Amino acid sequence: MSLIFTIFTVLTGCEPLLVLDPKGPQAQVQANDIKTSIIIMSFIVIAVFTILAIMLFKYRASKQNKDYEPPHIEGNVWVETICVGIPIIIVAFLSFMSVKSNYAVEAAPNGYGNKEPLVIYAASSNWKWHFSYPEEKIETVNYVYIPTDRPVEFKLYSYGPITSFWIPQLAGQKYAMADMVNTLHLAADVPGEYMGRNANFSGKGFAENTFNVKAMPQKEFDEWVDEVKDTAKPLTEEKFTELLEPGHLGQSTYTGTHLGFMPPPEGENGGHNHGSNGGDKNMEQHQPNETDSKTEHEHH
Amino acid sequence: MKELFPMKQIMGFVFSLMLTVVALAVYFLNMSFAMGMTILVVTAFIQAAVQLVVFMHAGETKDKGAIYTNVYYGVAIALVTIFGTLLTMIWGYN
Amino acid sequence: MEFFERFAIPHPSAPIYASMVAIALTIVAIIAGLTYFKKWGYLWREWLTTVDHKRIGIMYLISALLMLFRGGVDALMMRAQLAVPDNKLLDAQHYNEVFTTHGVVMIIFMAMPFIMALMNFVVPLQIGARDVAFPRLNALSFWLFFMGAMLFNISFVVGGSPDAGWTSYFPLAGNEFSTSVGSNYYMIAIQIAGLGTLMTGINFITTIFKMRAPGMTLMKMPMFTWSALITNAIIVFAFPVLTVALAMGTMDRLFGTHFFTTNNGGMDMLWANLFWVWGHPEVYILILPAFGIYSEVISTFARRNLYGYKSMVVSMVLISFMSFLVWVHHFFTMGQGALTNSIFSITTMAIAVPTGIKIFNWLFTLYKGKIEITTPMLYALLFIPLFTIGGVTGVMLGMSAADYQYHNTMFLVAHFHMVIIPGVVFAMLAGLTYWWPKMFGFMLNERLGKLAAWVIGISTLVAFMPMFFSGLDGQARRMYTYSASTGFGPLNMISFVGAIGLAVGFAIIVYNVYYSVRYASRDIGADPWNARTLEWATHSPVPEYNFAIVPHVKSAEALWDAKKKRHILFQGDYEKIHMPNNSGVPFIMSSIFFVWGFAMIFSMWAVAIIATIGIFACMAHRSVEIDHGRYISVRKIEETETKLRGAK
Amino acid sequence: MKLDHSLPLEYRTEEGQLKILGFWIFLGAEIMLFGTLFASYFTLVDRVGSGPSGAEIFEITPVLIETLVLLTSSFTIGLGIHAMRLGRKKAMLSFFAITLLLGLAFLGVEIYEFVHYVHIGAGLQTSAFTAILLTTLGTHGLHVTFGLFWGLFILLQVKKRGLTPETANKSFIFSLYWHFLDVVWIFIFSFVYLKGMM
Repeated sequence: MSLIFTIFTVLTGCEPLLVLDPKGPQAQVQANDIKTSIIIMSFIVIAVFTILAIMLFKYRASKQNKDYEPPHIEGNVWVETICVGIPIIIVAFLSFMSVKSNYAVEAAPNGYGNKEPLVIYAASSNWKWHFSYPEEKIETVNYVYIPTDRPVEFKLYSYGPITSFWIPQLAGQKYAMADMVNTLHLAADVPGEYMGRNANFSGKGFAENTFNVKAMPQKEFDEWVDEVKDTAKPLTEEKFTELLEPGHLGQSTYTGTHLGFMPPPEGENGGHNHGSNGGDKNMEQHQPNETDSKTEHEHH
Repeated sequence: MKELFPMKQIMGFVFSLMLTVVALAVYFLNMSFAMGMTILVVTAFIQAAVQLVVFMHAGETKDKGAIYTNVYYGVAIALVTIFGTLLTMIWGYN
Repeated sequence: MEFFERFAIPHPSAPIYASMVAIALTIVAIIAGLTYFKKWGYLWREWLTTVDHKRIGIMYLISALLMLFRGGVDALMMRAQLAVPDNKLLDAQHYNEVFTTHGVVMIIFMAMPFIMALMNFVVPLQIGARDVAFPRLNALSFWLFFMGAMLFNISFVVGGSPDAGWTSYFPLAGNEFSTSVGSNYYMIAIQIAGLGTLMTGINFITTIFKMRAPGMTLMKMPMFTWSALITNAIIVFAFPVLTVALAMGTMDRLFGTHFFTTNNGGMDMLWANLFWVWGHPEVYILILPAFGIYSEVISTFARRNLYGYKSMVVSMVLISFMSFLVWVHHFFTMGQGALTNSIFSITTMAIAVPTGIKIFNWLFTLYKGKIEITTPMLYALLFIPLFTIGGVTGVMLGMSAADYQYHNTMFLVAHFHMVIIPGVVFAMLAGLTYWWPKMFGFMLNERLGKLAAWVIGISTLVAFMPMFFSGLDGQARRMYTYSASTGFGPLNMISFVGAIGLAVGFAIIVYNVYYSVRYASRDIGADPWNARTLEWATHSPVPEYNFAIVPHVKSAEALWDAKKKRHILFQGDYEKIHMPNNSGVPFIMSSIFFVWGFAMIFSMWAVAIIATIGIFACMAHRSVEIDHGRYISVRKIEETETKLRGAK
Repeated sequence: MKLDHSLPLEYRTEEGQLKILGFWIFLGAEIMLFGTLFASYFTLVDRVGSGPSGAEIFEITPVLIETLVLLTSSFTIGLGIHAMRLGRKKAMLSFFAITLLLGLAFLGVEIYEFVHYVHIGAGLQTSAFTAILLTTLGTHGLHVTFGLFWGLFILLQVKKRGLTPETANKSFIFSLYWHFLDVVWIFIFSFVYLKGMM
């Protein structure tokens, strides 16, 4: 197993595999889980391969006496207890690890707990990503800038099919859906550019449904925000409706966000558990300046 | 002559009418959600058991093991599906 | 003209037109051939109306192999498209249709009938029964499956194929984002085939519970029969979920309801939930009969009894229940929170324990054996290591936090192919080779068979191992193309080579069938493998009544003990045998179902209503019909037995 | 054909026993079918979109009538099977006929209820809640409708052919089906209506 592993790592061009080259605490938790489980699983694979090899080597018909009659063996309590016991111990250990990691990836990144998180709404439409910064009051399409050393909360939802928001080097994926908002916690330790994409099949333009992530120090980030505010055009409702049209777009930047005129499906606008508001109605409701107060009653 | 009279069936019918009346209490009386659901769960499952044993003769042949296993298994998996679905579709998000 | 426009293909291309012509020519050729050789009567009497479990099994087998070819071509097209970056062989729409049909065809119309084929042929023989409990229902099951499969397969020449993936997630598969009739085909065709499967489930549970030979208690059943019993129990409780989900999806698409839409309270997540409540048990429906086959094959060719029979049974019962407790691991990333994910993460990994028991039991069955490597055994021995790789990666996927990184990637694709191909496909090929002499009275060539097994085994590794790595490198599944800068190119090229290898392997099997039909010896006796269970105690090929005298059984390895301990299987004299009559109703009723399905897909309500009435008319006919079957006389049995013994 | 005279008529042939067990297993599948419908119902019950909620449209009177009618029909078919086992063909036929009439009455009230729902703006296409409500009730209603035709066919067969192992077997299986529909209704009554009106 590890031999095959090396061969393939060489084949992929010596670059470490994205998922195993984490640049943030959440992806780090996941990469650790993956590496640990690969090691444990390699032992099982090696054990099975070894037993199989020994059996085939020793008990081939060609190695046996012609009159040899294999015995009747019902089973052995001790052997079977071991064969149940060891897997149970392994599964128990992995379960423990899994549960711990679950709570880690579903909370603010480890070590960043005391810092104020940056909230970014990430909405997908066929086949684009719209990033809204409610506090900074700016919006981008198909790219997102984040500060390093600060927790980021992505609020995910979709104008269309289920999509999955994924930045392999920063955090695992989570679904973006039409009638509810999901929260993905992450943080970037190192400045750099990262690949992000929709991982869940969403139709014709799925393959190109990607976005760029750039992590930079807080100071640079603030400069970028100021620059956008100075130079970018405002995002009007007509413009946003135009952006939602199915198709691919390049990257673009706007001042203001769509959250005012098209509130995300959360809180009282959510379809989830709050049946009285359908998605269609959401799109017609005009509720400006509510985004800040709304972050309080979200689903976690 | 004794078996001519369908005692078992009549008892079953009266019992199921009584259970229906008890269940109706949740409509006519004011009570908490938990209390109401408890009453409904209890009465519904007893009613189902009455039908199964009294009217459907589930236990009368040597296949009763298979029949009861089948019913219990079906009910168990149906409950797993219902509560699992509620857990993943609703409760998990609160 | 407007009426006919809806049947047009929304995205036509040269290969599709070529397929249309090929399909038309094949149909003409079949009709002409049957007429010229005057075989219509033979076809009707011996096959279309048959209720014999052995013939139904063979018809399932032929359908499964045809569908394997169809799904295999889809797979080759996909791997060819992805072999190099920025390939233009298929466009996005075609690629989407191809992977959707590949998934549906392989799971529902290839693996399922393959299992049904072997269960139908083998189970009644293994328990010493004359037929299944409800022979006519069995025929109906087959024809419903067959018509469902045909309905699904005409989608690519009439109206367009489904393109929302085999999981067909809403709202992508709903009216809002999928305007062709493709997803209607998905909903209706699988519904029809699923009804057939559900009936099979009921039929086989009853058969196994009530029709075992005298002396065969539950704990003396051969392992394949045990696996069939458990599988059918899962079918009975899992398929109704699919029925409901598909019905709700159909209503959304045809009647404008809001179950899974994005407005008026619709909930897209519920489809995913219901789909996988069925979908995960479905995985075990596929894998358990495969485990049964491996148990038979390994114990036969290790020349030893199966190690840990009881723990094998217990682990299967556990798996059958646990398979209903893990479905959420298919969408850990949906946002249901750490607690829910933790619960299902633990149940998912726990199911690896009973599966592990089975692997170790097979390994210990080899212990102190006298291992003979025949083609079926070679598949079993290749299965153990390859399936272990697939299985342990499954445990890795069960760790929900890590799953956030595996989900929707090629890692997942690699995992389930490494489970399904060694687990199910190898088992089917092993079972096919193993029971082939019982079905057709001659053996497949061993040299060609082993060559094919090696080619398929190695190609599986070559095709799917690279995907683990491209997945961890960020390649999402279902992408029709990728740019060179991603660096996925070399890995996908290796996969393509593996896919070609698999195609070569299957071609060798086809050639092997041809070669063996022509040259193999017909003088093989009833028990060419020196096997252990009851099906080998009757003649090859099997007479219509299976056993002239009902066998009396004392152990799980009835034939072996008859050979070694001189147990007497067949006591007493011939008696007249009661057999069911053939019936055309299953075929006719299923054909009406086909018309009904087609009418529903294209919203032709008048036709659909007439077809519905037709279906109920068939049921009414069945209700009032008097049919007590027929008897085979003692003289006829004697004649048949003498003839078959003479052939030895 | 083997006849075992120690058993009730419907179990006397081997084929009859197979059919009864097979039908029980079919009922296992039906439990799961309705279980799935209930799972979907509970998931979608609060998702009323712009339409009404259950509390707004449910009325106790028709529901009570339906419940009593169906419970009574379950009782009468039980009496029918009791009569059949005593070999009283006439009594059995009357009880079966009463059962079917009660079934028809149930269906009549249910159709009235459906028409009423559509009339007050709770149609199939209104919201996820109305869709799953009408689907769950409708699935049960279709089962009852199917049962009426099936029961009628069996009634006619018993009348024409008398009580034979076959007809007794068919009647017994039909009674299982009918009781099962009653059980399903009890759950609909409790967890759709009463819970909705609580």
